[in-house]
Amino acid sequence: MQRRAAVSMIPEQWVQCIKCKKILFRPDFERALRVCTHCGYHHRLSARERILYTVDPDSFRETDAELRSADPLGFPEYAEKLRKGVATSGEQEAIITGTATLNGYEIVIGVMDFGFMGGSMGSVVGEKVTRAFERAAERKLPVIMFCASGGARMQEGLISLMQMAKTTAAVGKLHRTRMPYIAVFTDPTMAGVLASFASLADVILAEPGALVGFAGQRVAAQAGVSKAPANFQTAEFQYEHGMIDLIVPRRQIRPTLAYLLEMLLP
Amino acid sequence: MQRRAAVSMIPEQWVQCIKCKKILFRPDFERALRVCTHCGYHHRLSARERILYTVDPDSFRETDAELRSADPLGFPEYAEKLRKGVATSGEQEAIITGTATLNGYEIVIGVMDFGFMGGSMGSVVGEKVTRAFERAAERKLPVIMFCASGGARMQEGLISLMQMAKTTAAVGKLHRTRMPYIAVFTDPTMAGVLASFASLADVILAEPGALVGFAGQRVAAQAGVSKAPANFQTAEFQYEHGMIDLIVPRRQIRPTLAYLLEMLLP
Amino acid sequence: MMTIFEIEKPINELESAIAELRQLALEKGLDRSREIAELEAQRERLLRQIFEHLSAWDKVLLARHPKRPYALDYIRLMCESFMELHGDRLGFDDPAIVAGLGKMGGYKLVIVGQQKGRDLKERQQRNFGMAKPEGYRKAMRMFRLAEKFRLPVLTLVDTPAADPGVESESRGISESIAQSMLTLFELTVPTIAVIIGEGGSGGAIALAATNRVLMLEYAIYSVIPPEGCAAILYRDPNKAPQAAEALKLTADRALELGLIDGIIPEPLGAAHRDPQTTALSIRAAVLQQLETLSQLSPEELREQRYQRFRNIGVFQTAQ
Amino acid sequence: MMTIFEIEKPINELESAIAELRQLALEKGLDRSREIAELEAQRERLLRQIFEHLSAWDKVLLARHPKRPYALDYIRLMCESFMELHGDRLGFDDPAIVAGLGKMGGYKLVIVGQQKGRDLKERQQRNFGMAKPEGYRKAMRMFRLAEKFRLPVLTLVDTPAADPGVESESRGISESIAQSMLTLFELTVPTIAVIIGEGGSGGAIALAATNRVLMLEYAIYSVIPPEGCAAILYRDPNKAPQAAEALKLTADRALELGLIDGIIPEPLGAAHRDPQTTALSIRAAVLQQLETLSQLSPEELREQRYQRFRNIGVFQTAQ
Ligand SMILES: [Zn+2]
Ligand SMILES: [Zn+2]
Repeated sequence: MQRRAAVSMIPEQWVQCIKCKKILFRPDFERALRVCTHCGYHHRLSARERILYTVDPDSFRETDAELRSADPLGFPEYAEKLRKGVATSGEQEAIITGTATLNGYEIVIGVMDFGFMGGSMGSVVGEKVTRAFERAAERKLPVIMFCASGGARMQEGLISLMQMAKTTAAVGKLHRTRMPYIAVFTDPTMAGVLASFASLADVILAEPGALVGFAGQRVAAQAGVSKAPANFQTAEFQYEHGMIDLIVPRRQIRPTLAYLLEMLLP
Repeated sequence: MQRRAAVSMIPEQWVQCIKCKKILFRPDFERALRVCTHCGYHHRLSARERILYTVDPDSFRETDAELRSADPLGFPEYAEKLRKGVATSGEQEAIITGTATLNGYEIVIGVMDFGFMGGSMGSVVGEKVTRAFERAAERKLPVIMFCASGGARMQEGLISLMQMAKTTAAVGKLHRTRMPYIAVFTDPTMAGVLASFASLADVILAEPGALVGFAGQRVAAQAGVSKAPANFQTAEFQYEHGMIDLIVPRRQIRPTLAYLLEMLLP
Repeated sequence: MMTIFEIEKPINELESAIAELRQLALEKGLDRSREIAELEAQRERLLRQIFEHLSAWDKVLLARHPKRPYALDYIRLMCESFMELHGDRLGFDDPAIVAGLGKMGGYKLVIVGQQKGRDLKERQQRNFGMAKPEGYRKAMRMFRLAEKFRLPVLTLVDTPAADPGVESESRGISESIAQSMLTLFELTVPTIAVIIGEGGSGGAIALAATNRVLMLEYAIYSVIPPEGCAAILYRDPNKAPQAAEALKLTADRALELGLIDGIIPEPLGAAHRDPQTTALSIRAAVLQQLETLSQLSPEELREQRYQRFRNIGVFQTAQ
Repeated sequence: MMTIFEIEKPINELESAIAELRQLALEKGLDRSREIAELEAQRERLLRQIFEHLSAWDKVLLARHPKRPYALDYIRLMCESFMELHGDRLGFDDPAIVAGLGKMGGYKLVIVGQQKGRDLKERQQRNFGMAKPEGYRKAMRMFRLAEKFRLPVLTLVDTPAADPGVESESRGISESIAQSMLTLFELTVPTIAVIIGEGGSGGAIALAATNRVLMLEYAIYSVIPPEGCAAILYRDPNKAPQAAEALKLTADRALELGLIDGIIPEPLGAAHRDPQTTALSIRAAVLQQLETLSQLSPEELREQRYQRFRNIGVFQTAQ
């Protein structure tokens, strides 16, 4: 999957929308937070961009940045894929976690990066998510999670499946402190991540058009998902089916989160 | 609605099944607990018969038998209907409550009588149900409720609607004691009773073929319930739709209750 | 049966006349203020005259008036802010029930309301305010949210009935109503229900098992629609006006019977003639109750609610 | 890819020969016991030979063997009594998950199992053991029942995956899996999962967030079906055997990695050759774990469960 608009043939100051294919003036595009100024398509953001657009300036303090994936199964091509993930995303893993303030509210935040191995959840993602919830529970802070993931990380086998249970348990720990947990589903939020900590938020927001679903398209196709509606596995489909509170254009995500924090914090 | 098989033209020792119209030998019919020995149709029972068939011999002690309906709204024909209810059912109200043992287990039991104003729930039914749950909560006893009702008692207006909330609250009181509450839906279990204490049981049994549903047939018809399946608003329909644990032939109700009490009591 | 339009006809005619005069005065630059004032006085006299002697049936018609403000109208008018949240997290989002987080007079609230539609399309989309099981399950999700974050709950009740269709039956409409009441009873935060229009039977009480139950002056609250009652009682649905009287479904009767905790007055001519004033009256009444309820501890709130309903019922004791 | 039938072919042939000889001996009254004993010894040698060197893929085939006992088979064989309960109380009853109350060795249990079908019709009815959201919601209802009545929970896991269809997606299959795990984590009664056949990804772990996780010797437990993994890894679903190896989805590998708490041995030739013995082995293993877990307090049980999963993960720390 192409991560974001970037077509090398056109000069630096221009960028092509991957949806409507229109050529956009890059400064406009960036000012619109990478939302197509023509068709409204929400291009994927890197985790760092997302943090930049979300929290108060200079408030972000990264935590657990030192965690690195091992290759516990000696799985074919895993080591190579990890190296490639680092190279293409500039990150060490598929999630960045930390503390920050948002409109002055102290929060624990996690932002997944689809550019790192499709945002897949292995041991490091599971551990960082778990520590984020544990830290928030201990310090009585709210949690905001931006999800972007294809699911569990196959290359760690059953260990990565277990991260679903581990992160779920950590959410439970936060729930008992009565601190709010807000999730934002961005493109894509799938499978093992959707079926664990992502779906357990008190309030769930989603960006327009984000892919949100359980089974990958290959599996869904095999299962004869032919009578599927046109918007199957989009944020809009999940919203219609009661799984998402609000679909929020990127520009409105920050004020929406601020309002929810104000309402839900004691 | 005809309450039970009784056709005056045929001699005393014979009785006609209201479903298949076969003539049955009364002693056989009674031995089968008023289940048609030919087609299996479960004829309605009076509350006294039900108690007789359910609890240990001579163990039933009635409670709150002294409660009588008033006519708080001065509602047309209500006083007369009450008198008629007493005359036709032989009971003072649409429910009998008390304590008993079932297979040795001490229980609080309530049995509704459809023969008294269609088993409708007014102030007295609401009060007796509430006292039954409160008594069980206080004495840490399980509750078994046999439901048979057309719904709330229109003749007490809003007061009878309030009995839905009142009995629901009483169930909540029992729930907190962790004592089991088992409901048995008999023909019919409808509307205001189904939409309050009846549906809140830990385990729900139903007799085969019992009418079980929310809206009376008149309302359902007005709402254009035309594409309804053949078994709409039967125990079987509700079972298919996850609202009933088990459909239990009358003969098996007692052993089923005994097993459940054994499993759920500490 | 008289329709609400017949009752309001003379008033509406006067109002048209006033509007015409005003338009005329504006266009021609003439001073018609005396004439206008006179017509307005006449309008007010007429309104007072009609509204002093409303029958139960008149109030049924007012409660169902197509111009009557609905839940979202009041929410917009009385809250400083409101964010609607969606979904029962079980596969559905019922447009017949709206729910969300709102601020009102310094309180942060969870608000759950039954919502009818204004035009034909919205009316159908919102199923005429008849909630399905998923509506009550969305409400329950919000009640639990309120409990978790210690927010008081305000419900706005306005429904002819819970949806009686096959779909609702198949997803457990009865269970959802019972569970909704039970969930409300388990809460340890203040809860207030306001019947703003039709309080239709189980569909209404599902959201009204609260610490306080208030009614707008011309709202109704009934165990059965008067038409249904008439069909049973008189074998004639057209005798609904008599049935309405017998059912004592108006706010004043409910208060006399001790079933509600207060009546919120409506402006002269009913809520639809002045939604703004009505909203402010609701706001004031709710804030007052919130202030009282905020004095109670979580356990006291639950106990007060239990006792409130426990004590409802009129019966005799035989010797 | 070799099928399970090819692996078992020589054994099946020997078993037919033995059966034929027995029949012959019976019919003709001849003593063929020496011959039979010889063939039986041969059969056992062959079984030992084959089952000593099973590949990961062989175990996948055994876990999916059409004759492998299913949840209800084991429940019948190992419980003194069992009463199935039905329904999620939200509109559905999923036949892919069976649940109820059972007695086993002095314990009263809530048992929840994934159930495949034996013949074509039952297989379709039970959706090949692929639960829909309502299946997990029925399971959750039973978990809450277990908590309320302080009954230990036993889950029997056997599913290729949670149902991936449109219907399941529209009713929140992901949410139901997440909630099922969360519900299990919140329990304060002992919980034990036994993977009896296929432990298929999210569909399996939804029922396996338990204090103890045991696997039958030839059960598998995997984050992805080997075919799916091969399609991604080798762009060739036929390389599933290699993928099965790489995924380390067998019981012995899972135990080595510290992901499960024990392996329940199967009879020679796998569970389907002797369901009775297998059931008794499961029973013994579960009872042993129940005895240990019963020593823990409610809070300790929840904490042990938390720590059990909390500590799973293999990673490094950069300087
Ligand atoms: Zn575009
Ligand atoms: Zn018959």
